[in-house]
Amino acid sequence: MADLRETLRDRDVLRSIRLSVLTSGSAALLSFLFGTPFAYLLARREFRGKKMLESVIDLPIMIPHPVVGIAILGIAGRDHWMGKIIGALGLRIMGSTTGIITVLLFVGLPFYIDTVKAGFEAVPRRMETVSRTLGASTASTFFRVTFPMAWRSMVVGMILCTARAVSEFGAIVIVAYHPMVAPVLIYERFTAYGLRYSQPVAVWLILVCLVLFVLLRLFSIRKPTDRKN
Amino acid sequence: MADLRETLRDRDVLRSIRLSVLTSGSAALLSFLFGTPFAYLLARREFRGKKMLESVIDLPIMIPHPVVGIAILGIAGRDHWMGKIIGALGLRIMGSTTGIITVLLFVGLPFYIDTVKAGFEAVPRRMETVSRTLGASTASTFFRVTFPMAWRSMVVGMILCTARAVSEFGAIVIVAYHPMVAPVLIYERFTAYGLRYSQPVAVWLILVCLVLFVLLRLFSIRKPTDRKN
Amino acid sequence: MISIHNLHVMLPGFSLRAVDLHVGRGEFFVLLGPTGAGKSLILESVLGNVHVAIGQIRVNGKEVTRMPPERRGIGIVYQDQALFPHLTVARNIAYGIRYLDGDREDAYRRMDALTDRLGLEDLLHRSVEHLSGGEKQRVALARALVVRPDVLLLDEPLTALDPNFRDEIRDLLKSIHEETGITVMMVTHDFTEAHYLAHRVAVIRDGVIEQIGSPEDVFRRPRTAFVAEFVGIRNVFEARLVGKEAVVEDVCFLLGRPARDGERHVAIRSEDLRVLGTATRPAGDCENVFEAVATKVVHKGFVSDLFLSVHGLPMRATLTTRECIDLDIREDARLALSVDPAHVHTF
Amino acid sequence: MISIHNLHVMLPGFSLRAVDLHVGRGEFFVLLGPTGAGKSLILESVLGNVHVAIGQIRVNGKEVTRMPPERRGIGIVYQDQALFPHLTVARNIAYGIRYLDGDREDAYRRMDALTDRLGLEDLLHRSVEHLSGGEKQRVALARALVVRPDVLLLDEPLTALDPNFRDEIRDLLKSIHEETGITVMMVTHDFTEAHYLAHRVAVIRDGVIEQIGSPEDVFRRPRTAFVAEFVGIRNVFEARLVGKEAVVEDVCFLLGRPARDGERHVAIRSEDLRVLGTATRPAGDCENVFEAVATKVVHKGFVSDLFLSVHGLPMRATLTTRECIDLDIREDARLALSVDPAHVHTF
Repeated sequence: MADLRETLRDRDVLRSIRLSVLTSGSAALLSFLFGTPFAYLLARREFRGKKMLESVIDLPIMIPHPVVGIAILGIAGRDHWMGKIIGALGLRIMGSTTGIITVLLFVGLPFYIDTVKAGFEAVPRRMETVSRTLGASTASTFFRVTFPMAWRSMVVGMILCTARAVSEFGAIVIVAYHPMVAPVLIYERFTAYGLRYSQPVAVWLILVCLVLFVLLRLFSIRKPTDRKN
Repeated sequence: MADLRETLRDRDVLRSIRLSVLTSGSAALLSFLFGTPFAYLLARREFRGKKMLESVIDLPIMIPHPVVGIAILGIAGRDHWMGKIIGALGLRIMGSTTGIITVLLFVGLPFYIDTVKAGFEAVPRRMETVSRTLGASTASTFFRVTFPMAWRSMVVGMILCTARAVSEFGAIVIVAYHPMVAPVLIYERFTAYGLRYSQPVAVWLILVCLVLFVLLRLFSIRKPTDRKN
Repeated sequence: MISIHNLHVMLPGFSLRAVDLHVGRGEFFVLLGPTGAGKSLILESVLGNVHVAIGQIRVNGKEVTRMPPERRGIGIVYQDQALFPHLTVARNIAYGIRYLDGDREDAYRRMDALTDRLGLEDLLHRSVEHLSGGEKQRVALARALVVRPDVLLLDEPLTALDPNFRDEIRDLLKSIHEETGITVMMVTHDFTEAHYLAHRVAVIRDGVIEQIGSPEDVFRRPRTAFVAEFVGIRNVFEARLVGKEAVVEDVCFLLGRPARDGERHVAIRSEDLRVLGTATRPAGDCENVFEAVATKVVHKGFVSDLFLSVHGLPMRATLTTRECIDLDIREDARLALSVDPAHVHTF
Repeated sequence: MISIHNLHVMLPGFSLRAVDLHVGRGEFFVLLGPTGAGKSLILESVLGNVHVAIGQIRVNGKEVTRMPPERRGIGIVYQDQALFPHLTVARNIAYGIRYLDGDREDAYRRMDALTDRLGLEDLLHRSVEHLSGGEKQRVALARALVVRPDVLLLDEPLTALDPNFRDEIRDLLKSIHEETGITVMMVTHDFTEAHYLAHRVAVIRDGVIEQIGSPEDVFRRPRTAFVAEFVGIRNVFEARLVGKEAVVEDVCFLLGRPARDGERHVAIRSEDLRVLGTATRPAGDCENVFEAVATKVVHKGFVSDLFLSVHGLPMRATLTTRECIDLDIREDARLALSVDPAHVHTF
């Protein structure tokens, strides 16, 4: 316990946890912005190559994290056309907060899209049809029917995305050892000073995860299904 | 391409990929053995603290991987009663294959249990009731009705578990830097020699993941739902 | 034979309270009630799928309340058939044979006879997935019967079927019951099915049995307003009952027998109202001939509904459309109406 | 007014082929057919939810084939109501008002009138979740009508309701249609509903329209064996037709008019068979009086089914139970049977 309190006075620990939370939150926000229309498209439209696209989205869940980091560095490198665009925009991936957020978006977005897609699919199409026949355009229908019925899944998706991002280590350690997010700090403490010194930081990070976890449970509680007779 | 072929002649690479596949496969097998009855229990029985238990199972998905590694080392340490048991059994966690499998089981089991639980839940209880009324015991019913209808989800669960395990890095790097699994090797090559030297290994590991991914898609294809009129 | 004694089942938000039922050997018994009344819950209790808080259940004299389903000697056919999708029709039907004591040969002979009887010979090697609803229901029936259960439970076996299969399966249930003499307990929300099939019915509402009796009894002599309306009696009124008279607003009905103490309702089936003709007859105070005005006439194929106002009291009569046309009954027509005092039911 | 011209819709495993339909202004039109026949697909085409491969759809003269649903002037009520669960009853009903051109005040007055008419005043501030099926259906109806669509589509609006609500909503649909004079196109698989509600019906099978006509017409004069059986004609036979005679096995039916070329079936409704009594009358060769043996008598409440053998030909008659008892018809009784030549339908 004394260890825990002392750790809180450690500036590096506080800074790394803050950075973890901020970058993860940013990734969740970006997921919301880019992922929502995409999830809607996947839930409502049929098109050629849809199965393929869904597979590609799920891919980051299965790729080893250091490989993810290496892939991102490869793409953002000077030899790659995307790297050139990124460079021209004045952005730096390697060893920067931008880089961390990019990594976290990459690993977190699939969780967001899968969750929100399921949320949209749970809104019966008939509701949207009814709304359309009553005069609402596609956009009005989205905001007056689909969104109010699916927003919960967006919150859940953002929490999942944040949680996944907070716990990311393998990809970040490749792309940006510094600035140091909490998992990297824990790793450094472990390798430099051993198990004992890494544990207090680990406990604090777990507490952050637990808060997210409780939020998740609160929002994803299903209504008790009606008794079937 | 030349890089890729050359990498294949590298004994360390081959050994690390083989170790990755073997340890991940073992974790999947152990998940099948321990996870299946557990998933059945969660799908079919109501009991006090079930919600709590489900939360605990999902927890490893959200905890940062280095923290997972630190937790496992903490528990397996000589100060902890579980560590004493493990020691008395002659098992070593730190820096051993046993340690790697333990870590992979820890991170992979939740995926297996979640998938198989959903698989069991998709078998209508009425089928089991009918089987019972026809004279079959609980065990016969499981093997003649529930298993044939749910085995697909077990295959999917094992593939998911393997895929998750193959891609694990953050927890393994804490518990067992040696013997070296593929993601750790990639990380080492990256830190020691830079991006170029880590990429060929990364590509080989991705190929392993892709095979798993294709298997997953093959087994989790849903039957086309009947047209609703 | 099924005996249910003082059965209590508690679920979150719903409970069965003090259910007492006795189904005799070879009887076709129907549990009747609206959706959510708890009839399926009684079935599940007999099956052994729910925790029985208080009470006993006996099947053929054997107490089964705490027994696992496989030892109760019960067969079940569900609304959705619950056929095993990974087995062929033949393997579905033969599923229970291996658990039988005694001669297997015999069981397989019985299976052959059953598949013949149910017209399933040509389907035996088919997958169950692409069968029609009626075929599925026959397979489910064969599967349940081949192990010769003491008791057969049917959970809304006709509800999910297309109307043309419904009649076929209903007739089949009746004849199979007659041929095998098996004890049957069926759940349905459709009174016509019950009327056609049952020896006795129990009407259930909110977990409590409101009335048990022969279909004719429940149909003719409901004991509560709920039962009366449930069995399709359109004319149910609160009344003042004195001696052999029942007074509803300005109308006085003559009864077949003196009213009993505590009775406060009259119920008259719409088909028991006879239209004597369009000529008006002066209605004496209490001779069960009434002057009525037709407010609406609805032809529904073979039968027609006639909405009437009898001295301001809204009533409804059912006639054949033929009668309706022969008597030239139209809206606003003045009619003479009569009802046999024996058909004025009080409760 | 809805015109559908040469409509083709292709889905994987199913297609609508060359559907032509015209629903007149103010007409109540019913699409009738078994599950999977494609009737709902026609509805979805009118709504604009499926890709129309070939063909045109017009609503009130306006070509809408490629228009988005919100510009078609169509209202829809679904079987499952599809009420917006996050809105109160009032907000559900008022949902479409903001998209109306013209006077909003007027729309809100109309909404008040509608909620009064449909008995929803007391529910306005309730959540839609705990309403009964009948209440939900009335809310869905109000929601669709408040924006005054040119055309109202009803997708099996009675199917999911409990039987007691079913009659209520059916009557309501009829009277609302009469009061508003709106054009209605309804989908159902229940012929009785169609018979009660429709001006005209179209019978659909496997994506193709088999017959269009008044319910009476389809009921009395089906044009195919499928339609005949679908509308509940129990006696449908292949026959040799010569002049005013139809010969089925050993039985010869006299027709009301000479048979037309190409006709090969006779159909007789079971309720058109009249039982003259249990005394046997010698049956002349072709005078439509037959000698019959009752093989089974089934009482079903108000009506009874009589299974007959007419010189070996299995037939079925429907009588009122009263008649059945008055004539003392039992199994194996010998009967004299007649049928009006005008009721012997050929096709």
